[in-house]
Amino acid sequence: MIQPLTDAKPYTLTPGSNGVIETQTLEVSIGPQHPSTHGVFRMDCVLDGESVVALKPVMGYLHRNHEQLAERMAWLGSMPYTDRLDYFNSMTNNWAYALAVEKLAGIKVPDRAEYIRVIMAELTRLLNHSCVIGFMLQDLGAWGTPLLYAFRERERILDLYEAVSGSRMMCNYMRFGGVRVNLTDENLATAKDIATRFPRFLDEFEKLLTNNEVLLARTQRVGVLPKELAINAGISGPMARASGVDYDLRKVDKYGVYGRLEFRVPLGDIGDVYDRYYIRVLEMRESIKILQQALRDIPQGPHIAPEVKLRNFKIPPGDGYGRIEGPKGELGFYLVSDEGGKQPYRYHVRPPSFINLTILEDMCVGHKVADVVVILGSVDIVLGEVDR
Amino acid sequence: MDQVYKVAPQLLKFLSYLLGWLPWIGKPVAGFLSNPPAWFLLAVAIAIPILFVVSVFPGIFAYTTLVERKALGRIQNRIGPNRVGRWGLLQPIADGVKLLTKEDIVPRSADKFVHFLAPVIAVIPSVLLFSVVPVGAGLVPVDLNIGILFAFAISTASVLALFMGGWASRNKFSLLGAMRAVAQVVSYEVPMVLAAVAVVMAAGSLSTLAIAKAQGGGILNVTHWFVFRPWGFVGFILFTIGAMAESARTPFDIPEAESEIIAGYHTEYSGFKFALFQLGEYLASIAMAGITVTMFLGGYNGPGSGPGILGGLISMFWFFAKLGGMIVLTIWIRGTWPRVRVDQLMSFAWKVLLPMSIVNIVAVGMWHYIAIRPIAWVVTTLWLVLWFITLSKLAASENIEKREYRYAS
Amino acid sequence: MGFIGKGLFEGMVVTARNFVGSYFDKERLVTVQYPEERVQVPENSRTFPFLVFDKDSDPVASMRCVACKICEVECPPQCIYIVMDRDEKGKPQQRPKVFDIDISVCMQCQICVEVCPFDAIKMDNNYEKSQYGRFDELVEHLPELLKSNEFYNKIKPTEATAVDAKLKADAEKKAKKAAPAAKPAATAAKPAAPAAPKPAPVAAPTAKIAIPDDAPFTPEQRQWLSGYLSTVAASGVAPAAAAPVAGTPAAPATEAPAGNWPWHDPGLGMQRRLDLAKETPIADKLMAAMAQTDCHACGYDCRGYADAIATGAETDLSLCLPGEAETANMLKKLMQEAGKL
Amino acid sequence: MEAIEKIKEIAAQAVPAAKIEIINSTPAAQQPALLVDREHIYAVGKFFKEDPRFQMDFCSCVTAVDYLPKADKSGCIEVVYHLYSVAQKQGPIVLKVRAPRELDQCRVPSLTPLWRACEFQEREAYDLYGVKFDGHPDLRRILMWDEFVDHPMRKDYVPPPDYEWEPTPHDDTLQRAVEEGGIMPPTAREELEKAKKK
Repeated sequence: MIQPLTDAKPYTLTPGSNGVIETQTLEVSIGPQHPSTHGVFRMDCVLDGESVVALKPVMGYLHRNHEQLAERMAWLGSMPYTDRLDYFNSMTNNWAYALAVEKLAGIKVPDRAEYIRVIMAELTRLLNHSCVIGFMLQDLGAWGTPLLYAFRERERILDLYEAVSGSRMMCNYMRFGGVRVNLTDENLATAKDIATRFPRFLDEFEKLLTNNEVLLARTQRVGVLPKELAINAGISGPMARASGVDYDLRKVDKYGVYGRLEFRVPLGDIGDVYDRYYIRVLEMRESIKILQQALRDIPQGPHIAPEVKLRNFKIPPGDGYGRIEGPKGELGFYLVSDEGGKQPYRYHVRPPSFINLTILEDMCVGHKVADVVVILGSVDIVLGEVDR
Repeated sequence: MDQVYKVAPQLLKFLSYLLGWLPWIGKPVAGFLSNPPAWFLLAVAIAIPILFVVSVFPGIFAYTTLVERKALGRIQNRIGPNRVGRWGLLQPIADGVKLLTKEDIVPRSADKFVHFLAPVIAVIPSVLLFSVVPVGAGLVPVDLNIGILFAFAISTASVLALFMGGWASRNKFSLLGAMRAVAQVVSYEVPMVLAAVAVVMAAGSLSTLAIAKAQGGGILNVTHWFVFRPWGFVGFILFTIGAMAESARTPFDIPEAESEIIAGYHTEYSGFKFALFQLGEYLASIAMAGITVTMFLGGYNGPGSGPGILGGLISMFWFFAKLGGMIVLTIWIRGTWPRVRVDQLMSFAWKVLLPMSIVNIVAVGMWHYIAIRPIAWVVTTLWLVLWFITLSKLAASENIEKREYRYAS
Repeated sequence: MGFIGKGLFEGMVVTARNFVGSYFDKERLVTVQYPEERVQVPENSRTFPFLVFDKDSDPVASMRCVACKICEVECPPQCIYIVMDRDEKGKPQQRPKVFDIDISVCMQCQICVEVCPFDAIKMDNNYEKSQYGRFDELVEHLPELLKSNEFYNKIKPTEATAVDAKLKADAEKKAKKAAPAAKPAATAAKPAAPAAPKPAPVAAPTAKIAIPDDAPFTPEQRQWLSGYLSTVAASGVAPAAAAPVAGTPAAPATEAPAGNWPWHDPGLGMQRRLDLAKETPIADKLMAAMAQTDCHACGYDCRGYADAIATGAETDLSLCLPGEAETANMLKKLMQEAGKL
Repeated sequence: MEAIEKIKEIAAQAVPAAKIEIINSTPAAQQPALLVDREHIYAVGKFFKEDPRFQMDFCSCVTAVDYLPKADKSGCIEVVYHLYSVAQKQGPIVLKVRAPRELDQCRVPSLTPLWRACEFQEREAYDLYGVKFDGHPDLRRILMWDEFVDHPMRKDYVPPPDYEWEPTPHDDTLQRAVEEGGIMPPTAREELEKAKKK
């Protein structure tokens, strides 16, 4: 029955326990089938209106027990599987695994191979960072334009990968003690061409993005990660450096020939999404410098240590941990060899994107649901690596 | 409609002349048409604009999607659709056939009736909007004397459909999208209407035809466009932003933000219902572009436009050219800018657009009362620029900071 | 920092430049219209493996694969399946009867190519392998896998030229090595001389046993005789008797100088080889138990593996892949007999 | 960084009750580890984190290794922590702690209160090895689904019957698919039946 207007009681809001209006929270499962979870990843979000109250990452949809697979085959057999960890950066994954095995077995890598590895790793960093920025902008709703520009440049790098290793993404290029195929002069010329061309692309990219007010408004002071938390939570890579953590394994461990190359490590101060974006741009500029030095200094010589056997490769019993600075962060392999030594007894990957997800909730709570996807995009995950 | 009413007998005569050649029924029909009764003439006069709106604008919609896909492709260094027909010209038809033949999925827990009704309702206000858009000199389906008011009233009604669709789907993402749509449309209505008030003040009428007429004359029928006035320029920008937000175009497409809430209110729609939503959305955005053209870009006015058949055709050309320009602008923006966040959208509407549109109304007042044009130019420009700087400083200080980066030693 | 919106307009300038550029600048429009246009794949490009054969006239007989199963073992996703060909008597034929590659499992890693000591398996660069079925259609069998050496030379000229040169050099080396061994064996050794480690056509190993070329036999008789001899040899029945029947110095083993291993012939049966190595030290006996393909599946050649076992450097007796369980069991037996196990 | 013996000494002084033992890595890797007993791993970890000489503020890698019992020694599950110092750019210090393999006794103290970095990695070790970390704030499965019962990375883990037929020609897979009633292609079924008849 409709009350006559004059008799209608004034509608009062019932205040909740803390004096504000009592509202219900909404539980939303973002993913595993969602356009911007970068694969099959799920976030169980509790929303108050549009604001995030709590968020739990749920993973494992792509879990294929990579580690156990590796424990069933010879040392070399895992090499092509590392390509599939982080399918964007197969070169650095290869390197991390090769480095760990070389560390355990005490293999000395020839100089030329080290330089080739540096070239490949820095190219990988270029393509990863540019594509990550593209993906992040995709999450921001830029309809793929920056992403496709990044893909356009990535094509050149992938073409080089194919010409060198035979495959565009699943390179399977590194071997224990070196690399599988030597670089020809033609390949080096292509790499040089990429190194000279890339800064131009970066300039255009930055013009499109860096000062864009919508991007600034969307990213600044969003998803702030304080420095102490970043260190404590084991965050590594560009994400940690955006928070001001001065920790770059290329400088700290000086693996490969990074000790001989000159480059700087850019650091952010606030640790928000914008810092993570811009640190990646700056890192790409440093990568180009490294690339140019490596291409200039690359010596002649063997591309693989001749004494390393391809088959029946054995490692004395024991364990060891080898790590490199992957584009996404510290990529490490913990390997245990037992008496036989023909295959890993234990093979563990320390995946940067998995551990970088630890503090996802801390970064997201209090922000809007639209920010969650951007923060996730700035973390830079690849589900092949998160789930293994 | 007056124009049509005048032309209709001639059209019918022409038709009867053609039909006269037919044997059997040709003669009596021709006789009827050449001397029609008043009711028939009225019916024809009503039917012609309806047919025009219903046939031309969906066609424009179909090819807008194609142009959008091609242009976005080129902006992104892709080719875009080019498989169906030469240059992909048959792509919209293929899309239509595809959407018609797709399975229509209704979620089990959805409110089926409302779920069905929502896409239908989404189209109606969008089509109604065209009734007050003058497409040529004197050519407007209905010359309402409150045309602008009618347009705002109708365009706001479209949000009802979005909310119905979002609510009836029983999907959390749909609901979020629907809530966003309501909030967005309601907030952007205010600065948009206020930006229109400036034009109404200058033109002295709420009729769209009168507003378009007021912008005629001058050199080549161009110089009197409102966009070439300080207040008109500001009003144009405000109104364009408002129109884009109202029709949920990037960067204000938050009700259907695909990276955040899947597809917003039409997450659970498929097949032809989905197509209807798209149709409604695009028609609304085209209609709002038409109203923008009418209010600020001189409407149908352009070199050579005027009364008469030829002038009318030229004026139609100008109108549709400007409409195309507005559509291309929205596509270009869509290809470039990221999406804003929902709270930023709100604060932008209330903190920047609303004050600016009020300032703009004051500027029109100044323009009106300062009789000497050069002084009016200087004063209004200064007034608007000062306010713009102040407001943008205020807005920027909240969100945007300049950063310096250091390098580890 | 200019006015608000400056960055937005700069961005629009960039996209406009790309829009226009996509019509005029080839660098900006990188799309390749696939079915009509194709990218020239680089020479190194790899997709799925295929098997190389040398002679167009007889692909099966001239294939380089000896069914040593190294690739099957090393293949990380286990997509290769090999069954060694055997004749009616169960004698290994040094070539696969079944060679299946499951291309739905294959991950194109090229490890099979790297580990193959015979340059028998190589990577194709054909990427159009889609099939309508999900199951058997995606398994490639021997006939589809066999591709000629010319094909290999066509798709990968640099790599194939190097491989051909290497094979030729190996063959010459083998021929040189074989030459002194052949001399004491006089005429009999001639058929054994063919240099390549590849198996000759089916009849070859049997004919190789004893019948000299100049023996006065008609072809039919020769065929029957060689069949008989091989049966005798394979079954191990009265090998000593068989040799005199040939009427010629058929037992070069006893006369062979040290360092020449008469049993080092993959065409011989296990029993025959062991008999040839009867009076020799344990290392030679062990060697005779191997499959004699020098495939390096164990990480050594046959001689090296035998020596390694004999000296105790290698304790794993199951490394001889082509010899399958037969060899492993025999090695174990021999080691037990020698009291080393 | 000092030699491992020195580090052990310092740690033993700081946590006198702890039983610390040095475990060597492969000769080339030179990453000897400190094996600490379960009761004192937390105290030792806290010491390394807070001591100004070490400042191990960065816990890089946490994992578990399953050692099956052998003739001469009993099996155990070993949890390995790799600690680095961001502040002093040194490391690693490898801490190891052992727990019995039996599921009900397989417990070690969690180091998540010291390093957030352990949160997901300890969850992973729990999920795949069944190590229960006492004091972990949110010990749930992370990679396997919640209803999964076993711990698949254990060396004695037996995978459940495989009902999924892969188009591999490996006959034992096919045989098993037949026995378990899995999906298989018609041709393969026919062939198998033929083979059985023979």
